[in-house]
Amino acid sequence: MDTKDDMQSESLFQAPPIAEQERMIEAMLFASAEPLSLHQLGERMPHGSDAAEAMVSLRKRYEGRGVNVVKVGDTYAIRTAADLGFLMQKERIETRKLSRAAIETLAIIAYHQPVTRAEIEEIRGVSVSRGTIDLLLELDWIKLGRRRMTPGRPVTFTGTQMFLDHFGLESPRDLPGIKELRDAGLLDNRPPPGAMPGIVAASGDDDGEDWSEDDGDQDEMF
Amino acid sequence: MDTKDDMQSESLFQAPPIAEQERMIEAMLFASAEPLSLHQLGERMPHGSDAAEAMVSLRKRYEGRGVNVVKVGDTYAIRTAADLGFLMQKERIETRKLSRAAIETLAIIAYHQPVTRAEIEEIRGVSVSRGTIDLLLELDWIKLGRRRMTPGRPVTFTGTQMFLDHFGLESPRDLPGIKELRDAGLLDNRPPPGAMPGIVAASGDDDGEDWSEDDGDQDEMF
Amino acid sequence: MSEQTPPDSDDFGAENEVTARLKAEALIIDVDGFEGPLDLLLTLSRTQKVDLRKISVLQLAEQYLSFIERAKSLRIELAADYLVMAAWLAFLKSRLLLPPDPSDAGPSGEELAAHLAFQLERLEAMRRAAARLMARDQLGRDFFARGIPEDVARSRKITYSATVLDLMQAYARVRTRDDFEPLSLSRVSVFTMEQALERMKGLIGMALEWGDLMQYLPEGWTQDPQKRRSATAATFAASLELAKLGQIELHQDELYAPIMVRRKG
Repeated sequence: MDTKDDMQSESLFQAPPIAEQERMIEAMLFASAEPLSLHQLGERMPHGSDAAEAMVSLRKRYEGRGVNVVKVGDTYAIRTAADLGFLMQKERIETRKLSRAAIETLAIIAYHQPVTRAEIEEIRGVSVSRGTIDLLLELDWIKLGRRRMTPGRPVTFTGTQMFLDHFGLESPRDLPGIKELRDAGLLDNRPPPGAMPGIVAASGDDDGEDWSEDDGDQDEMF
Repeated sequence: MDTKDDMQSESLFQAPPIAEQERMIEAMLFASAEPLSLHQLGERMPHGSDAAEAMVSLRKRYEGRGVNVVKVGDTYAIRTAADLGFLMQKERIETRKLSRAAIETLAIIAYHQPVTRAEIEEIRGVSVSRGTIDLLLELDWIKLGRRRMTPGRPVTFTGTQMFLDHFGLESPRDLPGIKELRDAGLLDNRPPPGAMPGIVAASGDDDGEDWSEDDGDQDEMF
Repeated sequence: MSEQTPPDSDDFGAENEVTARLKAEALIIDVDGFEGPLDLLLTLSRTQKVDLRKISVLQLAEQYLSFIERAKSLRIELAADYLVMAAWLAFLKSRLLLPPDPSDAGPSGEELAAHLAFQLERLEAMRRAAARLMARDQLGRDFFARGIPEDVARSRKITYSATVLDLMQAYARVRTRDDFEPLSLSRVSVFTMEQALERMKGLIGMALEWGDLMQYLPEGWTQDPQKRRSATAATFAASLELAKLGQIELHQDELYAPIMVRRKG
């Protein structure tokens, strides 16, 4: 391993030409099945390299080709062009068909993230069945977010990078129709006026009840 | 789907442009789990396509790039350019699953930190091997905490920042409680006997004691 | 979902009634197909064929209530939340129809109706969003990752991986194990009959006069309810045993009166 001094002195005169850097990130992206961040790429390149700059020209190079460089969150990956999917019958991974509840729960988490279980239930009007969250966690499409600082301090759920990668999204902002939904106020967390007992799914409100001592205060919801 | 006749008559005048064919073999070579022969490629392409011709231009396109199209016997594959092999050096990472003992020990430390070895053993009901603790220390997922001010002044273990990073958690408090685990279907839905005060995802400050209250309390059965 | 009674012609009317009933039953039988009352309300609201923002909540409430009525008359089991919703909609309906009571501080009927309309619109919007999401090109179905990822190097580094799910499952496993520990009763608060017999044999020699059996409870076993119960049962059983052996006499004035003991002979 280099010492810090070595790295610094080296970087003063030794960065490879940008075309060469582009080749490097090309090789690394091709080799990896997982998306890689600029940081991860840069770490493996000679000192003084600029992965970001090389990425710009690489992405341009693959525009319109059979494979493209796609951005996933703040990472990059090479993926086949979607219009050529028909050639890949053999590679197709048969995925378990998701239940309607799982699909809706996933969509609600994606569009409303971070969102608590009680909020999901409020939106769907039914309790989230056992195993639905489990399945989405297992698929690595959702993960735990921060706890909500409200009574009961419920855990929240957010989408993952795997989710973005799977659906070919650069960021959650690119979810279809999200801007219209937000503008229409449909992503607001609008509390019900007074009591609406029938609509809030009865379970779930007491999320986290047993793990924290600072609640016992779910009455606020009623 | 077209019938055979349709395809054939179509093929008389409808082969895609060669640039399009090149895109196709590019995508197939990229996505395939094994090298492909011209015959295999041609079979998947629209009739009238000429995989051999498309291959010539694709190989030319990748000359001098970070990855090349190489011939292996009579099949083709995309491979990292030989001079960039050094980039792949760090890549060879063998991922192993943690043993059951290690993951359970880690889980107990995460949920009950700070916690002593004797307490871990009491919760797991079996002794914790030295190697397990060492591995977790080596991975930098746990560290030594304060000594417990009880006879023998045993050391305690707590989770680390690396641990939070690896599991994508903002804080140990974001771990779900027993009730949430149950709701997610991770626990049998049977209610536990009595309260389970030990579930508090502890916090780092000195409340490591709270778990010990949840036993020896079966008197309520009378 | 038309409520009109058929025209008067007998034959025709009867036939029409049958089709109408079959239609209603078809919807009702499908009650399992709905994901709760909100889903049912959304389905009903579609029959109004208007923008959800312009929906008549009053009309919707009536549709829902008549749906529930029909389900009841057909003796179809409805989950509790359907009935809770029915009660709530009946309440909402009365709020919408009656002039507001100035002394009532709660939300107005209009506010409640507006929120219900919002919920329906939001659910509908999330359904559409879910459909659009699933219609997107998906990894492994429409576009693909590298089929042969290359991990070439010689240097081997072992990393251990575990997911948060592994962690949670491990913890759940440990805790569940706790739950199903074999049952063992704590002996601390159990006074055995052998102990009671021993104790009474020692004391009975002095019992020339009738005395309350409860006096024979051991010290320290009379305060704690669990302990007292155990000691009472054991002492009573011991007294029966001693009576059988002819060593003592037992006597009780009436039901629930103190049990009196004295030495025999």
